[in-house]
Amino acid sequence: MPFGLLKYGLSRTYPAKHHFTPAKELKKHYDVVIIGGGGHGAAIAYNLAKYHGITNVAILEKSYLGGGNTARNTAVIRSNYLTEAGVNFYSESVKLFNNLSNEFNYNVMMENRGQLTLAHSDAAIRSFRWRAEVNQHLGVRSELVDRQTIAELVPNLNMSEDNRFPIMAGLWHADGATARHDAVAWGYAKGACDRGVELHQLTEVEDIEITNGRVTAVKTNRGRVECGAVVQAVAGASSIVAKKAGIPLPIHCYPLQAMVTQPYKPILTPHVSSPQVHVYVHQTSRGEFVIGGGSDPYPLYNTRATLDQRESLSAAALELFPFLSQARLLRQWAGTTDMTPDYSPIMGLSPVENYYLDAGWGTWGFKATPICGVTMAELVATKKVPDLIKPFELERFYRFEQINEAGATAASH
Amino acid sequence: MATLDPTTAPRRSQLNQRHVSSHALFKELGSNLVVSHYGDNDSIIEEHSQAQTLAICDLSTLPRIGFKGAGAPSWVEAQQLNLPAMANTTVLQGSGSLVAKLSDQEILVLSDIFAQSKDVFHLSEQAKTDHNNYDKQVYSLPRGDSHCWLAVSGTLASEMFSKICGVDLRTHKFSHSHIAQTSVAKTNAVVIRNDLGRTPAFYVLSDISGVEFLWDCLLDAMQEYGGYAVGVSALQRLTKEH
Amino acid sequence: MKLLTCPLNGKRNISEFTYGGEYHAMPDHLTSSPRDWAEHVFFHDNVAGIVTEWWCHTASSFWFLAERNTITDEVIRTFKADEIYRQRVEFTAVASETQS
Amino acid sequence: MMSRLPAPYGTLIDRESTIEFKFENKTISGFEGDTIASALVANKQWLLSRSFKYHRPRGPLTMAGQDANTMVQLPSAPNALADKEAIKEGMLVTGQNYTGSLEKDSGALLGLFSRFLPVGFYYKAFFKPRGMWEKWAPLIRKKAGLGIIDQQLKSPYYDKQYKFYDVVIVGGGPAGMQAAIDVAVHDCEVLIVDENAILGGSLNYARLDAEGTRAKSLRTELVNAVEANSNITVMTNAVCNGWFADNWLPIIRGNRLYKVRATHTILCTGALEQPALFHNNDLPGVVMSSAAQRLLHLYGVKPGSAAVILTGNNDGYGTALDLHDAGVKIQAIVDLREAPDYDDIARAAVARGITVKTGYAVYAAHSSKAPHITSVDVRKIISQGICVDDGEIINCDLLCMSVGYTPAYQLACQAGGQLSYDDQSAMFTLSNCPDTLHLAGSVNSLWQIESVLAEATRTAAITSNALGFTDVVLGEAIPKGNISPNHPWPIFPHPKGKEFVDYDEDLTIADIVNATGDGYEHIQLVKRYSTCGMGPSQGRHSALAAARIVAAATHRTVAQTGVTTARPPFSAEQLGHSAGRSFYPARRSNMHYRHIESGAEMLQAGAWFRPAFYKQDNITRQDAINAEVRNVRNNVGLVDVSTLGGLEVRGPDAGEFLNRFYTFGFVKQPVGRARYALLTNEAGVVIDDGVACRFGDNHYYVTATTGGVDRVYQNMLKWNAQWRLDVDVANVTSAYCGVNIAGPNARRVLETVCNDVDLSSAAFPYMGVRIGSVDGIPTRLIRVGFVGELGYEIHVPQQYGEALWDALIKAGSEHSIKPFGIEAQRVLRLEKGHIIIGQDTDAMSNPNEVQMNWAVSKKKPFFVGGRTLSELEKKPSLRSLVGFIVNDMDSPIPQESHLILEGNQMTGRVTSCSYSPTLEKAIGLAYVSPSSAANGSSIVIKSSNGILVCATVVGLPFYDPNTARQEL
Repeated sequence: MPFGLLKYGLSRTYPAKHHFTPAKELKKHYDVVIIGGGGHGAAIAYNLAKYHGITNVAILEKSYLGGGNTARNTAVIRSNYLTEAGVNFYSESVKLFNNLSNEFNYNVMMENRGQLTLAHSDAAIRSFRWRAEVNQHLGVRSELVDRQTIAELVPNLNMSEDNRFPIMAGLWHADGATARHDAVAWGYAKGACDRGVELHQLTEVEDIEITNGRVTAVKTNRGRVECGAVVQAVAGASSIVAKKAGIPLPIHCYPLQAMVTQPYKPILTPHVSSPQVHVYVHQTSRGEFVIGGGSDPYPLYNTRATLDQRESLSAAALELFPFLSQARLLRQWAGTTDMTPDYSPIMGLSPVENYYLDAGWGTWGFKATPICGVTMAELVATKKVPDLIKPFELERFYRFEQINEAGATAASH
Repeated sequence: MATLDPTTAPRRSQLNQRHVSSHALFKELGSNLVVSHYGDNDSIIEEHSQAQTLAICDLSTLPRIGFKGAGAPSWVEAQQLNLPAMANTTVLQGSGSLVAKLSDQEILVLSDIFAQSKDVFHLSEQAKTDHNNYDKQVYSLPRGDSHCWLAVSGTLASEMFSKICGVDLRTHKFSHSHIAQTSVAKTNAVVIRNDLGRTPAFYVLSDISGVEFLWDCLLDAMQEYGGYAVGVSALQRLTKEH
Repeated sequence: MKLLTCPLNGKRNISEFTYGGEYHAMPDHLTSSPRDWAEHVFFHDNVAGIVTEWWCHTASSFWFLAERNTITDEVIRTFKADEIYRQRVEFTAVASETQS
Repeated sequence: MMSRLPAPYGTLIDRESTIEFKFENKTISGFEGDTIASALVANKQWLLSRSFKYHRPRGPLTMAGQDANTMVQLPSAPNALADKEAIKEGMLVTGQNYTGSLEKDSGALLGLFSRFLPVGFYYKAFFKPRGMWEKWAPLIRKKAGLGIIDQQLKSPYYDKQYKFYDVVIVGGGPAGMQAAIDVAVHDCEVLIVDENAILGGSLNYARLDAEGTRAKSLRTELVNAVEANSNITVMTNAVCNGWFADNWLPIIRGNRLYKVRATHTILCTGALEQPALFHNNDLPGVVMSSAAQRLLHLYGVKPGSAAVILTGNNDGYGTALDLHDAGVKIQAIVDLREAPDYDDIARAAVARGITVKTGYAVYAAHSSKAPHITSVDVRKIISQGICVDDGEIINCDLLCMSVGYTPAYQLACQAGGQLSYDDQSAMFTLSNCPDTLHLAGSVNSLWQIESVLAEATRTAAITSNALGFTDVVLGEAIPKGNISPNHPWPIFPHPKGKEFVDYDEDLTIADIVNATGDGYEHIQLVKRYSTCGMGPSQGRHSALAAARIVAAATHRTVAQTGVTTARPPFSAEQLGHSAGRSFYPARRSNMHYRHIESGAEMLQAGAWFRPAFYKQDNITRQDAINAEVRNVRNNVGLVDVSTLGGLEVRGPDAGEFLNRFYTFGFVKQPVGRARYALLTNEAGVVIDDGVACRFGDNHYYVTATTGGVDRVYQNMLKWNAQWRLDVDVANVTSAYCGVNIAGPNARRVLETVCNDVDLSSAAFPYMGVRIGSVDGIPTRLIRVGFVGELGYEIHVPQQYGEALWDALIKAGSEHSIKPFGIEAQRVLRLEKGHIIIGQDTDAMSNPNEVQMNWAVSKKKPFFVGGRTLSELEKKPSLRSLVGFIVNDMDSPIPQESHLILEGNQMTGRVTSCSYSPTLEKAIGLAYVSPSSAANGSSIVIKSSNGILVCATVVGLPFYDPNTARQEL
């Protein structure tokens, strides 16, 4: 039995230590204020404290730690993107993920189960080959596989030629993985708090003060706080917060729904997705099947679930795995995604001095958490934009340049 | 009745393959071949009574035409046709043809199911001469080819529709001569309540290229009520009942 | 599922409609600054609250506008486009600098 | 043998018809109307399954299908609820989640280590040293999950149906029936939905009076009134599984999902009885009071011979009376209340001389011969949750818990209702429901039958007013009784733990406390960290206790602590229900079956089916395609282009409209001519193309890509809703079937069937368009075609398609006409250097990059995308689409999407590539860096397996550069 169990099981005085900042008053001044206590915010704080010695940092979270999209995403980790910028960025993230548990001394339950994306048309095969070629060239394990290989990877997948959309090929991404999403946020927050960062939950930023183009303070429901720099990491509310700083964003917020079945004995190892029928399916380590797909058809700041989405996700899932028809749906939920015109994030400098953006996370935010922490912290600490995130700057849209990521994201979170 | 071969006719319903394989016998209405009934001649009686409870019939080869544009309503009226007052309603013409108003600027004209009315023919001829120049804001629409024309008849028709259409088509909520432009089995469709004699009936006009899919969906939906495909002869009999 | 009232076809399930994006007036395509034009092309107000937006009733291809609350998803009203677009839009001749 | 009580016990069972089934290979016999659980309990088989984490033995808890303890395995339906699933003859049932046998589960050893498995232990263990987790994860996974999915299952037939009602009432208990009766006096359609087999709700098993007669008589009265009213429809065995916007209600019955639209919804969903927390509160034989009453009254099952009642209210006394009446010995009523405020029922129980111990708690339950309760340890309560050190052991084989309720809040919360804790009544209450959603009965915290009925009547009046039937002036809301059935603290920690807060997840009091101790204080964090409430019963029986414990542990009131969100569905539903029939429309050309007859292999383009190529005996796919290509080049070929989009653009402003919409100029386009039309979006990205055929001054017929036309059409309408031009746009894609007849013999073939159009090159030149007829069929003739030969596109009304095909094949027979498919067309197009939108362009391509500036007019006042393009022109272009020829014929032919490399830098990719049977070379299109875009530049392609292939950039087209052949 692992040491950890003995230690905690036998410990008389439980718990060993509080993981996070206990409730306390806000200070008058912080060197860095991070708006948003999700995975990204916590990761940025962690990196500031651990690698840049910046510990006078406050994470301001309007609700509870990791309660936004960190809690709602379906925990898919992958780097099989389409552009050089995207692939380099996400593959760094995957590398960091692999060492996260030991970095934290906290198990985030990373599992490398691989990801299979299905092609049902020539067009899909072409775009998958494109991704595979780019990925391989950049050292990411990703390949176009034929029906036979698919049948070996997922023996219970419905490969019938009579399907309305027969499976023609697939994109196999061996680096594809999953982790306990909450644990990632908790691990970063715990590590940050251990190093003096303050996590303030139920603390909402109501206004942002700018003097001569430079951010100087934030007003919260718990009082005013002066700050040297601000990072906003509030996927799902990016436009709302940025607006307080007078910054317009090329973002539209759409709900993204997902659902989960009751737990069953494990029968599916990799993550399987089909952009054609708009669904992805994987089985968690608890045995539940997580089913997700495309975003809602219209923008909304609301995490209600719809029957429509439940119906189409179920129908699509059964196209791939007909035998799941008697599996029981347990829970359906939604998150709010920042959709950008080029399916890529918006990171780095903003028109306001010392105000940094970590936004536009669409459906690809969780998998970027570790690398966001590293790069955004470096930016805040050095005021130099790391090469890895240079392509994602807001300014690209003013140059009428986009990142060619469309197609690498649809229904394959 | 002489057996007519649909595979040599100039205009062919996309469903002919299915009709032929279910032993359809065709008859000529105007210049068009339509399924008279399936199997042997006795089946007409059986199909007639089936049509009173629940049946589907392919009328796609029968004449129909549409007109669009600000000038369309007045022009159609100028052709001696009565227009419905409200959008999404129909008016039955003396000739037997049916005039449907899909919007303030869009008209659809369906032949009667005996193809006796010549309205559609006259309208299309007149349209050719009147506005080949399109300066009177009347634009003809080739509804005879863009849309299939299916009839679903019988007392159980609306119950069947409630399995594949989200609009409340129950007879006491969706009365005779009303139109719903909506979605049937995830396919865009114009659904027209047009009773045949005493029997409640609906016309479904939908993208003609998807008619095989829609046909199969309707048959699947009517299975539990014992509904099936009948020929036009059965429907023609319905119109004689008052 | 939500109901949406189409000015032509009446109350229908929202799945019968296609969302057509935020309504906002196009800046002058000749005189507006590149930054303003970029914001017109790529940016969104993305308001949390009441927005005016385009919707199309798919089956009848009828475009109209709706005022909707993006927090509660409540539709305040729907109306025909000619309430805003009253007459024919003209575009002035090309100014010399964009001729190239 | 069966322990059944005589009628009137057992309302649901038919003693005349016996049903036999197997549980764990033992033959069990029950009656028609029995659930698996009731039949098993009748046969003294309480143990049904093993728990999720510690494999604890578990039996029925609620008998209402609301808990996970009764989840059993059916051959093709795992996690079936034994207390909901009706028995069927020969049914095979087994327990779940055990290794070895259900009775002796070796997995249960985990329980012994439970003290070593504290809350959140996964986060604290298994990962050191680095790489350990990879070894642990699979082992842990093996233990995960409950039921076993039958991977061979052929999905049954599920379908859906829409329904419409003025009022839908969820729950057919006293409140539901009363509300229905009162609303239905008006002329409206009312639906009552109830998940049970019969109407009545609690009236079917609860005790309303000392005599035990009121419930039955009231039920009969209400049911008769409901059945007598033709405005009321009743659906039993039907569960309303969620609430969605605008009263959109999914109701499941059998294999059908009803999607019901209600104008108003009245929730009469009742309340869920809650467990007490003490050591071993999960032993089989420990049940909710209501479960014991259900067993008695619904199934005629005597749940035990000696019972102890643990109660915190008067309802427990009713249960005692019921059991006593049924001949069960009541060992004791253990009442948590120091000084209970008795009602008639309680007094009646006392009057019967039943031992009552007030101010006492059941501190622990024990089982000598596992796995069933054999005794309880009853102790005097000192203070909240604390008992004296030694207690009295009372033997029993049944323990009924009656310590409080939680409203069945799920639907109300999904509708936006607020669930908040009232510290005074120690109960969750609902508020802030939407205007069209109403509550009545115990879901609204009313407990006395009189007030329940009165409130139902009042709610009915509110609804009738809202529907415009009445204008009743409403009096005061019905006061909630001052006696709450909820005991504030039925929670008794034990040094040995095992006081289960969450049965599904095997979580004890310590787990919840420790979660807060770790710093996870927000109720949502407690849930996520401990997994409390995440199991199959979704917190139905844990939310209340968890909230109380977290509140105490974090020194907050329960009200401040709050609860977690209730998500749909209400009860776990089969995926088949929400999936239903699958509707994926398929589109076919009128010539479809001609292709099939000619051996076409079909491919899908969006919803369309198109011939990829025509199979030929004993030659390969590639050879067949090449043969099709050669036949077009040398003789004549025929391809079905019906899927091509077609748009009629008509009216005085037709030309102006196209000028604004497409990049090219169309106003001056001569009548009788076609012109290429390129479409960009506002970002300047190429999104579609086609040809605009001008048939009259005010009439253009514009083609669009198969996949793009619907979007193009919608965009056209949207733009003109703003421009208000005098033009009409109609999508006639399906109205026309089309073929392209191409090849040196094309004219000869056409001449034989078309005699009303002068086909001579002079009279009908390349890019000309004509109206005419082919074999008597009215046609639109367009002299285009992207294959680079003399060719005509022939568009005819859809239903003439097959006839046209037949006529041309016949006419072409002596000119060696052969059909060709998409694959050959792609090669032919490529040889001619024509790009395919979507294949040679991507989400970023602008006209300049794809060398299409010639199709962009600079002289127009405005066109969509124009301003952005002029901005892009100010910047250096980043890439160019060029044609290339592979240098060495022996090197592998690159595939589409293979990369272009400069050194190790990716500078582009191949978008189209193929062997050209005509040029006998491998040719293609590729994006390359502007620096290597010039003709003659050499490029390097990283082809399959990393083999580098050298190619040379050449001008387009590859074939017939001066287009002599197509202008023949």
